[in-house]
Amino acid sequence: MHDATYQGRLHYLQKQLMADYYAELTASAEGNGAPAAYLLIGGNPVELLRAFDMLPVYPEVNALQLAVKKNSLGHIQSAEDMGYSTDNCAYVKADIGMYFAGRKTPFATIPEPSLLLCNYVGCNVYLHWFDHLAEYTKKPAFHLDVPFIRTASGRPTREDIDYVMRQLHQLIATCEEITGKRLDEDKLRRAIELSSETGKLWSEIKHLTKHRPAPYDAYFDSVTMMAPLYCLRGTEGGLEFFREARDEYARRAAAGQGPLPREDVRYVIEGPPPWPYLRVFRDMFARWNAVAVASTYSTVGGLWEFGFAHDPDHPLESIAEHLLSWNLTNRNFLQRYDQIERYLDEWNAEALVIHSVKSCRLFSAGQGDMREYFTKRNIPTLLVESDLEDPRYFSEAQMRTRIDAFFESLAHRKLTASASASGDKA
Amino acid sequence: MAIQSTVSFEELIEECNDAIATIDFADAQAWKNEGHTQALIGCFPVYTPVELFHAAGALPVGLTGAGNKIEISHADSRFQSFICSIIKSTLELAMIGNLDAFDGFVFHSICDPARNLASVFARTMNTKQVEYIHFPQRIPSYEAVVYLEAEYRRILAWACTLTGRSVTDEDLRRSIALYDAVRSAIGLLYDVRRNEPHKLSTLELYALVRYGHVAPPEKHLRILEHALEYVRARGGTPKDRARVVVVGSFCEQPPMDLIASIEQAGCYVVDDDFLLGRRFFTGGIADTGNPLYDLADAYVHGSVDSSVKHDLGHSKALSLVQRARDHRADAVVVLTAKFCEPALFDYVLYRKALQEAHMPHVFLEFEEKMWLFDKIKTELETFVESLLFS
Amino acid sequence: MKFAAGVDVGSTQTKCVIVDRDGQIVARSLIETGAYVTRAAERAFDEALASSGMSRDDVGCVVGTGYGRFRVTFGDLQITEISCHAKGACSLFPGTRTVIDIGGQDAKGIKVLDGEVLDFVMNDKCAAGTGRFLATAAEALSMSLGDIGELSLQARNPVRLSTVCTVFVESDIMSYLAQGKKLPDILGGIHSAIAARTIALVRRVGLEPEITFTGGVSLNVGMVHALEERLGVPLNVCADSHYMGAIGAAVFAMEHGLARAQEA
Amino acid sequence: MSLIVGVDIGSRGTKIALVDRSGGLRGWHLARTRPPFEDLVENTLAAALAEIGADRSDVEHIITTGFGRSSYPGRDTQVTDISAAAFGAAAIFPNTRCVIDVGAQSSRAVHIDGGGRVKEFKSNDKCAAGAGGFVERAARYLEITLDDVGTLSLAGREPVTISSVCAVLAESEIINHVSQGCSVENILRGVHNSLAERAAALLKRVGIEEEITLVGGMARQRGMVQALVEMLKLPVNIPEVPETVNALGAALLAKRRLERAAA
Ligand SMILES: Nc1ncnc2c1ncn2[C@@H]1O[C@H](COP(=O)(O)OP(=O)(O)O)[C@@H](O)[C@H]1O
Ligand SMILES: Nc1ncnc2c1ncn2[C@@H]1O[C@H](COP(=O)(O)OP(=O)(O)O)[C@@H](O)[C@H]1O
Ligand code: SF4
Ligand code: SF4
Ligand code: SF4
Repeated sequence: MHDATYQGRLHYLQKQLMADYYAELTASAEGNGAPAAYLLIGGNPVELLRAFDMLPVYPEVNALQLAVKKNSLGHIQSAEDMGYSTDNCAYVKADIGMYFAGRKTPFATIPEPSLLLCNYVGCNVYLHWFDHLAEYTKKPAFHLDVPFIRTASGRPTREDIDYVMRQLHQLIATCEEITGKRLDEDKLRRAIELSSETGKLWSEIKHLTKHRPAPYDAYFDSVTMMAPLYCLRGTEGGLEFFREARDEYARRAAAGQGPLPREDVRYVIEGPPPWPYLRVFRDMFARWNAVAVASTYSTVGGLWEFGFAHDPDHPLESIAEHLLSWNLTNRNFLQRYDQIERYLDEWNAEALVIHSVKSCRLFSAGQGDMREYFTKRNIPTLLVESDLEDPRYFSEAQMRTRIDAFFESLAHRKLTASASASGDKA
Repeated sequence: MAIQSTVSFEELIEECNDAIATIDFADAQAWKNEGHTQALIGCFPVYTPVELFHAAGALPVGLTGAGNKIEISHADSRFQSFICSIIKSTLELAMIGNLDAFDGFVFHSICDPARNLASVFARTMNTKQVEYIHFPQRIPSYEAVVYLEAEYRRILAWACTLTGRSVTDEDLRRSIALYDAVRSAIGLLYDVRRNEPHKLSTLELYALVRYGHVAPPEKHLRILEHALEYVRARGGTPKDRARVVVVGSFCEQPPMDLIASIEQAGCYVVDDDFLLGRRFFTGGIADTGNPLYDLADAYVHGSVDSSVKHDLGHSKALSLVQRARDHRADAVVVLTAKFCEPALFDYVLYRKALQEAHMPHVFLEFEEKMWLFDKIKTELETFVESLLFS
Repeated sequence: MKFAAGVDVGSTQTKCVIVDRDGQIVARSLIETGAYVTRAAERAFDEALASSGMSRDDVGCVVGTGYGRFRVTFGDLQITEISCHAKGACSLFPGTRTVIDIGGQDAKGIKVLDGEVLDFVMNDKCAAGTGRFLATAAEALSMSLGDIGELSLQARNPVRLSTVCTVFVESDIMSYLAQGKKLPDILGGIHSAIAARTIALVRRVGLEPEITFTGGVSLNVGMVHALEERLGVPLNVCADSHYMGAIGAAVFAMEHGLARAQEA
Repeated sequence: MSLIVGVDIGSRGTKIALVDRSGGLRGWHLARTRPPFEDLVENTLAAALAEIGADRSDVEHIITTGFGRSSYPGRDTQVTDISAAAFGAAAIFPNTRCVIDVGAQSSRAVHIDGGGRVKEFKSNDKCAAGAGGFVERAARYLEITLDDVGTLSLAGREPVTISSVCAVLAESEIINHVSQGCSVENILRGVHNSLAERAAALLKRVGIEEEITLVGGMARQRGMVQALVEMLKLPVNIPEVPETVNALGAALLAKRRLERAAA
């Protein structure tokens, strides 16, 4: 087995950018920075905050960082001591535990919020999370209610759009009140322009994995790009990063370089990663030279690869559109099946891996049905369970057995298929 | 059920119990076959606008899980072990054919599993007749009412396609008035519980309310009115028991035996949120000339608290404390369905508020499919022992 | 190469099987795994060799499987128990479409065709409803594993178990005994609860006949009966069902050894 | 002699405590729980009485507790084991505010007020390895007696980690540790640490307040006590016969009730 290190140039660039971002958070926490607005990843309307020079803080990003840094369990447990259940989403528990532990993390001090913007995009837990933060912080909170996609057309209704637009105007008024500034329309337009460019680059990057071999892993490497996509979208620095990323991966694609020495299996993966064991998990796939060519998780904050881009001429409308339809979390479960099907077809993948996480019912509730759906369509499908934040739910040996068995059978099937195709000499 | 004055209260309750024990919905089917209604619409718990369906000529039937009456053997391959029971039992009922007589189903944005269930249900049952209501969470606000009115209009149109009818404002007003009457009768029964709990046991009340999930509202109303007469005439004096408010069971329902054991442990349940679905308005529904608007407004501005409704300006925890005080309760029992995230989240804030208010409380988890109650009974008994300690 | 061996290091028991070129079993051994996994694998292998008077040199290729497969240090290859049970089941019962394997700590369902795994499921991080559960139940009743299966066949009104959690089976049994329930009925309840759970699990891969029942629990007649009753079809079971993982591993080992020889 | 009998029918052991009218503990007896419960209680009671030279006619009142509390028809009253543990612990250590009861299959933490009244409590979930049965199996597996577990564990300087919440799967972890050459001492200390951690977690959920008393059979294991003390960074009271505390508490509760009723 080769020793995979996976660390490319881009990873270091990302680390730098994120370190700068975290320095901003710490500065804000220490009272020398921009006012912080907490918001959620699902369809995040970060551009609006940029127009007010507010610093976006994503509790989800902080929570996952805690998990990656193996720092989540203590916070989860102290939240459980407060009465949170083992069955509550562990992102919330880690965040609240961290909040009461003084908001200090190995990567930044998280500032108190000046605004709690709950963009309720699909996930119901969001509402509870921000209700609780509002109760603990006593800071102004805003529930931005985004109707779920539920119609046969798969599109929001006229009334849905009106409803969200009305709320965006109210949100602007709230931000004006908090920052004491009027909305600067030019700034908003500029942020939307930057977002639009970033989104287009991100979409290009995603289509690059259609190459064989894929130039990067659309799960394990995509997550590296996701933090900048949320934390830095709408800034020059963010855009620059995505330009670099596109160039680098385009170069690799042209040179026929992939993330692993060989690409034996192309698969699509559904569900968030097990952050506390990301590296171990990655190795389990690398061992089989299996590369993810597409992932649903990388579309929670926005789904750009199917044609969406923010429109600088209609800033608010395009924010509403992004919130309502162009992200994974606000789309219904069957739309997710369609999304996966497109990946399987257009990205030429041969298998589906479902990583079912206990914390996140938005993602996982019903994945058994998804498994059944794709199995019936003769797509080899593997379902494995663990968690995205709580290290107690990761059982390495069991996980390994399942993944090994899955790729074993896949390899065996290919072997017999090619043997019978070549007339079976044995 | 024809109600004659000769029917005793016990028989009345027994009939309710028989009706709600069904997991094959035979009564509802018969009601449809006899031509009393054009369609059966299955309603997943909490906040269903039943008035719309009734006005459209359909019978809204509550999908309240299957208790411990079936073995889940298909649905748990679709939903994982950490998903609450009602999600699986509802799907199981569908997969084994017990919901075949239904013409449509409606789910709501109450939680993530319920939301995904709507999709899985539609796919598994191969039916397009699954609707989903997104209940607004920007509460209270005018735009939420406007939005919800439109949502109700959409849902009403769907119901009309199922029944082949068209609906006038007058139809809607009639249905609203009917359900309002049902709700106010239920409210009066709850008043009896609060003021003279010895006259009506929690299980009796539960049966009377739940009957409305499987029976037409016209029938339900008659039963409730009869029950009220009986109950008011009952004698006796209250026993020395702990008065408790039970919260947390608004969606998945605890087994009846468990509800009974709360009383057996020595409590009077003076208020609860069982079966919240059909009694979620705090008052009657106004008539401003636009019934859909009125219904939407009643949800946004005049509906009771639950773990699946969010209003930043209003603390559910503080109002729980207030409610307990208003009911002269000695304690609060937080009784939540296992894996029910909304209820589990709320518990944390309840706990904090109850502690600060020095209101004793106990937290218990159940599953509808339980049938051994050793642990939970021990916990309940201990709690009551501690309440009655001195 | 004349012989190949499979060593299945299970959580409870370690099994070794040696096959000849026709896939016929020429030796088998079974020992408790215990704490020293590598040693258990070695011992199982040595016992199998000894029982047929062979030496290690007679065996051209060894495949390790089971949860301790990476500890079979003398093995040429490791293959998961899922692939091996499928392979073994298809080699003994070529018509097999579904494999149900209940071992000491887990239960699996495998959908197969001609020895090829098409799909599989395993229970997750929970020993409920496995061989261990039955062992604990037997222990609580001071009975042997064989007897509980036999006795369960006499159940008239099997009890309904609240959980098949291995940790709590003991107190559940006590509760039922305290309620005056009959032993066969309690055992019947236990077996039927595990059967229900297993079938619900295996249904995820489909339950197409023929169904082959493998793993240590397939030796339990009560389990076989309970599964057959619920499935309404007979199961393929034989005296070697317990060795299925090792058999599959040995067959793989033979294929692998032969292929290697051809390449060379 | 007028005796009040506390009977604790636990999932593994049945314990009897005999208390006289002044509240003094006159005798106690332990037996392995085995149905039928009626015979079990009668026999254990007879043995307890015989030990102190009393007979059945001295028995004034029988109160049951434990999971089998409703299964003995001869009882006069019953009380849950949580209430009984709280009251018993408070009787022995009057300044007790928190009680941890770790039995064979269950563990629970109780927060009480000055009078032994339960304020808040929490039991382990169904799915947990936080109880003594797990230690018993580990001991059997490691081929040592239960009596030695505590001392051996005390000597464990580099405890292993046991992370599984399931007792059965935790056993596999133990097997793993053995095979990696870890010493029995370190493994047992690891087991105790994991039990103590779970007990401490329960305790945190009901709110920690001094003094803390550990009751139930696990309190006999010194390694467990040590692990708990280290985990909590607080001293822990240990009753002399920890497994009889619930029986004693039940008897004392009954006595108190009788006195109240008489008053
Ligand atoms: N003779 C027997 N009769 C009934 N059950 C048995 C017998 N022998 C073993 N078992 C069961 O089989 C289980 C071990 O199965 P096995 O497939 O070897 O598991 P693993 O591979 O996990 O070690 C034991 O837990 C026991 O319950
Ligand atoms: N003499 C002893 N030495 C060490 N540990 C013991 C001893 N006796 C009992 N234990 C431990 O205590 C547990 C039983 O505790 P107990 O309180 O009697 O349980 P229960 O009330 O649930 O039956 C056993 O599982 C064992 O681990
Ligand atoms: S439930 Fe899922 S989407 Fe929601 S907060 Fe938790 S991890 Fe995020
Ligand atoms: S019981 Fe709770 S989690 Fe389950 S469907 Fe109802 S609200 Fe959702
Ligand atoms: S304790 Fe019981 S339910 Fe929990 S994982 Fe272990 S066997 Fe399963």
